[in-house]
Amino acid sequence: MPCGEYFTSYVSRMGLVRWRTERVAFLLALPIPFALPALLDTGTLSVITQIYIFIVAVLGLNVILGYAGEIVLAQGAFMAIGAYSSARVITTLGPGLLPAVFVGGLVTAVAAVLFGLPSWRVKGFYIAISTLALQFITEWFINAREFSGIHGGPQTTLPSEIGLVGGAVPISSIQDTYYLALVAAALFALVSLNISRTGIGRRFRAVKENDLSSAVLGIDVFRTKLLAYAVGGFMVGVAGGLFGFYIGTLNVGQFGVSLTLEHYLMLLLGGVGRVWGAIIGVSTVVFLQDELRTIIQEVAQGATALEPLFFGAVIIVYLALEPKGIIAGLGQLKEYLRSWPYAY
Amino acid sequence: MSDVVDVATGLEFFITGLGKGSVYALIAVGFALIYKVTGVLNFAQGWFAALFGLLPVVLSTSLVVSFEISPLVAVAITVFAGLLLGLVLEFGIFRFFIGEPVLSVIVVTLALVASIEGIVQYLVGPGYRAYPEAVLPDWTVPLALGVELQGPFALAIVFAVATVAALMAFFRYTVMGSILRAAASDQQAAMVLGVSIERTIVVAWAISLTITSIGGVLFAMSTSGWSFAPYTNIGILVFAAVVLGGIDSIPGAFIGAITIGVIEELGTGYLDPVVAPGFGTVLPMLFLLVIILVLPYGLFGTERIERL
Amino acid sequence: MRGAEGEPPVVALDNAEIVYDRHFLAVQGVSLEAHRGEIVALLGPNGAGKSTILKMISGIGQTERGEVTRGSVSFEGDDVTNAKTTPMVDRGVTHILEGRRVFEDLTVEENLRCGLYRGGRRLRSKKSDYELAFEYFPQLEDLLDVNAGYTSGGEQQMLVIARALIHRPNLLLLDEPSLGLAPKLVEDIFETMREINKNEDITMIVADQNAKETLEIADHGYVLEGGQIELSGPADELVDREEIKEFYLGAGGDESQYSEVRHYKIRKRYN
Amino acid sequence: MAGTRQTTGLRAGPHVPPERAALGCREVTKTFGAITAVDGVSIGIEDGEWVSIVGPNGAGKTTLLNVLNGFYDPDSTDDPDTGRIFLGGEDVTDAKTHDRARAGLGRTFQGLELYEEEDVIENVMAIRAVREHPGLLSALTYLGPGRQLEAENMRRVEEIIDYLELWEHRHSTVASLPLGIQRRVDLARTLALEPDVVLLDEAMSGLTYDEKYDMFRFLADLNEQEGLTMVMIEHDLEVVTDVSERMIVLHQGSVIARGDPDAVVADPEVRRIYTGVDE
Repeated sequence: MPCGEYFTSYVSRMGLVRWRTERVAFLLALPIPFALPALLDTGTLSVITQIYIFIVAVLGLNVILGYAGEIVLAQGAFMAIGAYSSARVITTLGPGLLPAVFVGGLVTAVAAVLFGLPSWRVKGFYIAISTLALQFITEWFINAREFSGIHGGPQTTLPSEIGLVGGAVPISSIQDTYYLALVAAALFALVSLNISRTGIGRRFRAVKENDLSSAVLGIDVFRTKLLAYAVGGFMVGVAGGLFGFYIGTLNVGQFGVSLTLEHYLMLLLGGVGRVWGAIIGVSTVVFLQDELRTIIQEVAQGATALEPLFFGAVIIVYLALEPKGIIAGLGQLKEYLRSWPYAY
Repeated sequence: MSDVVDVATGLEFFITGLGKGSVYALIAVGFALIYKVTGVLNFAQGWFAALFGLLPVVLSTSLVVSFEISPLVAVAITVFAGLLLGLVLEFGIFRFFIGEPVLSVIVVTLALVASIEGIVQYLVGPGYRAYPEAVLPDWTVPLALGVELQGPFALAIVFAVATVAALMAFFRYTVMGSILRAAASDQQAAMVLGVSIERTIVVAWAISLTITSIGGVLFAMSTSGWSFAPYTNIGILVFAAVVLGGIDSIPGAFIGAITIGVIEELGTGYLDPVVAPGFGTVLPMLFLLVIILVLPYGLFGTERIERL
Repeated sequence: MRGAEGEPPVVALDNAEIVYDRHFLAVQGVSLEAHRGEIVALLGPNGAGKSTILKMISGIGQTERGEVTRGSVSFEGDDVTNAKTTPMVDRGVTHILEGRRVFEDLTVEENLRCGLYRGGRRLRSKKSDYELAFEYFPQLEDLLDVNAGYTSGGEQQMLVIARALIHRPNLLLLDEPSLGLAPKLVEDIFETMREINKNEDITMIVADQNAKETLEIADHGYVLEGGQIELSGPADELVDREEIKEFYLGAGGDESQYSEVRHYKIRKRYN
Repeated sequence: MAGTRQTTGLRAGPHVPPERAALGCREVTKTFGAITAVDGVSIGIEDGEWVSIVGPNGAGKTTLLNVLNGFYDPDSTDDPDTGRIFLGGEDVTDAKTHDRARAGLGRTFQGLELYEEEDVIENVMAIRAVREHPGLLSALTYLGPGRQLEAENMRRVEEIIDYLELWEHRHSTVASLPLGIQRRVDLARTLALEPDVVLLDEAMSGLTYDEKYDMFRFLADLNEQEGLTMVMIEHDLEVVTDVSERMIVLHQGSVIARGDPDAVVADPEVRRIYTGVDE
């Protein structure tokens, strides 16, 4: 830790950017994401946009799984609910993208709370499996044309140009979407950090670490869990709405269990419960998938179907080496360097 | 007259449900066994079943490489492959995750899901593959009102009942059974009694995947061929079955699976036309959610008294 | 009872240094010996390294990323530094872990049954399987069908000792057997341990907070502090040492000091 | 203590009527299947008192605490006057565990039950957040009153940490701390609730003399200066007789003796069951 700097108040000690070096690094790094559209081709830009959107989604998952410790296997369903409800708002009411995405987030938050009701009685794996059941039900519901009146049909195409609010500030190019996603990712990263350093996040973690003693010491466990579902669900729903606009045409297949798996991999690979873990995890996985696709295509044409196999293998090997995720690995490296050259 | 037909239809739905449920039971028992002994929630269970269901096709036809092994031998090899894969998984993967956080292990099984999907897509794609005639049973078991029980389902019922009975006896009466449960309850305390955790996990995976392979093959037989999508459904239905029975109970998994099978079949038969296609498969899930709220530990799970 | 002349000690640590997770130094330069038929007491405050030493002897410490980085551990004359648990168990080392680790979902009988395996083989003896256990802990016979998780703390402690007993060890490592037990029970259990030690010829190393009771049954004692041995000697001598009395009974010697607390008001630092 | 105590026999009823006690229960029973853990127990703890509960293992001491703080529901009875629990004069039998905690009932745990992966500050802050926490919006944005409140909570928590002499461990992960410190963190956590009554479930178990002495220093101070009511499960009879004002002996789920600690300890029945010293 740097010497010579002292905190003069609790507020400054609890700040996010506490040290001078951190402050300088932050200011220097700040312009980089904003400069990227000028430097990169649209393909790469599109990949990074997807990363931003998934960061929002995985941060939402992190609130439920990483903070509150609820193993919810309905990430795909949450994204779908967010995407379809904001699409429905856009196609029927046309209030602009932001209000629509906001409504999508709210609808998802409500759904997530409903999904979380079983946590009244059960926990752990029972929650995992009951939410998986709800994933299954959601997919079936959206796929059923009989309910098109509610969800607007299993395949919905969104207009390629939408105003941000009403007709104002039209969003159409990938650059526009990029900036929108960037702002969303930064905003929700900040919100996540705020949750984690305030009483809300502390109660989430308390419930995750020891729900029994938490209840005895005054934490309303059920309500705390539902709050996590609501906040996390909202974030995932917003990500769903943005993702819907990003891909243009909604298809239930994109919101299946495999999306849940993917987001779990991202979060676990990065480091559960850590905002930077989510960000690093999403970036690593998306780039890894992209790279794998390219490499496989170069090495063996037609073997692209094997991509998931290699993807799975890479993850297993990584977790075998560093089961707590990249962030923990970096932490250990830091610890090692700090005490180097002494072993302990 | 129409009454008799209706009763017959109902009975047929019920019997088919029973048969399907028994297939699910084999896969569900494999899942419950792994959970009971190693504490791993194997989310890849349904996908393993798919892999095993496909294996006889690969082995006995010239689908990928020209094996042209006699179909019956191919089925035997598949079951043996189940045992072998159990060993490989333990030695190759799960051994490295002993004592690691549960979530990491869950992700490993999720990664296995991805891997299996990759292999299957590479080998055959999502399409339907007919099973070799020679392994499909051409007999049925006649029941009342002209309803017949298909051969594969009859086999599934026999296998499932035998497996569950054998496993229950194993856990109840043998020292090895007690040791497996002890290792699940407290690894360190078991280790200082000389229990090799590695060995218990090998045993669990080998038994589990052997049972799963039988289930995977019988399911393909019951539809006279193999295709991927139904197995992913099974993968999820099996979770419902296990939770319904109480996640750590072997007989619970069995009865849960039978219940799920029957509900699914009756739902498909009677409610699909009324609500929307596919409602029958969703019905067991709705049933599961109700059960979880009413009976948090499933029908047979051990209720834990929380202690402080 | 005492090991014959020239016979190597059952367990000997020679200048051992134990490190957790490659960076946390738990025990430093500890040498101790336990001879055949002895009860050795390991005393000292929490975090002094008592459990760590037991865990490195039984090998279970490796599952917690512990490692003997310097010095050596020997068992019956052979070097077993950093040996794994299974071979140590095969050689007759049974470890009773801290915190009454019964298998909660199993019945008492099934718990005992788990003690019947050693070295991959079922143990056979002239007596019936659990007779040895009931000899010392007759209460357990009535509890055979009860789930171990539902038994009381005292019964659980008896169960883990009985389970270890039918495992037929040469060396029994006991970690905090008296933790959270009522005084009468502590007395009973320690007495039973002494009997077992005498009758069954089992060498024991007992790490316990309860210095008085432990030294009463022990032959030899070691006092650890901060990962190092501060004091050692025959148990009957240690009992009378001022340092021990002071450490466990407070500066005034025999009389307890807690009553002072009632009249002692600490200076408020804040508020 | 006020001199209102009635001198009664060791087998008499509660010292204070439960419904008027700081914490009390009337004829509470708790069974688990065939096992009766607590059998018709009535107690009444006076405000500011320090009471010890002793008894052999399996006597139902921890279960009694768990019933008192609502972790277990007592068995329901037909008689509306029995099976009731009172906190500060209110009937709280139907109140949830967390509501009783907020109403001023703190608790430490035999098995610690700390948030092991978090550091000491986080452990205490988590429970502090039960007492005072900003609204959702304020917390998400970390603006305005939310920020001030967090800083204020942090100040209070630092005070508790200072008070219990935990400075050097503030940023240590709880799992890595020795038992003596962990027990103190457990106490710190419950103090963050600002309770009126604290249930101490073997808060000294496994501690060395010095650690016990320290713990008592803190508890005695809290009891005398802050008027905190203490209900303590403890096996060490020296501790019990030295510090507590009254003692309750449980055996097989029932109260077999209660009253002045020295008198209770001298009771032959208690000696036979509990201490094992025959005279």
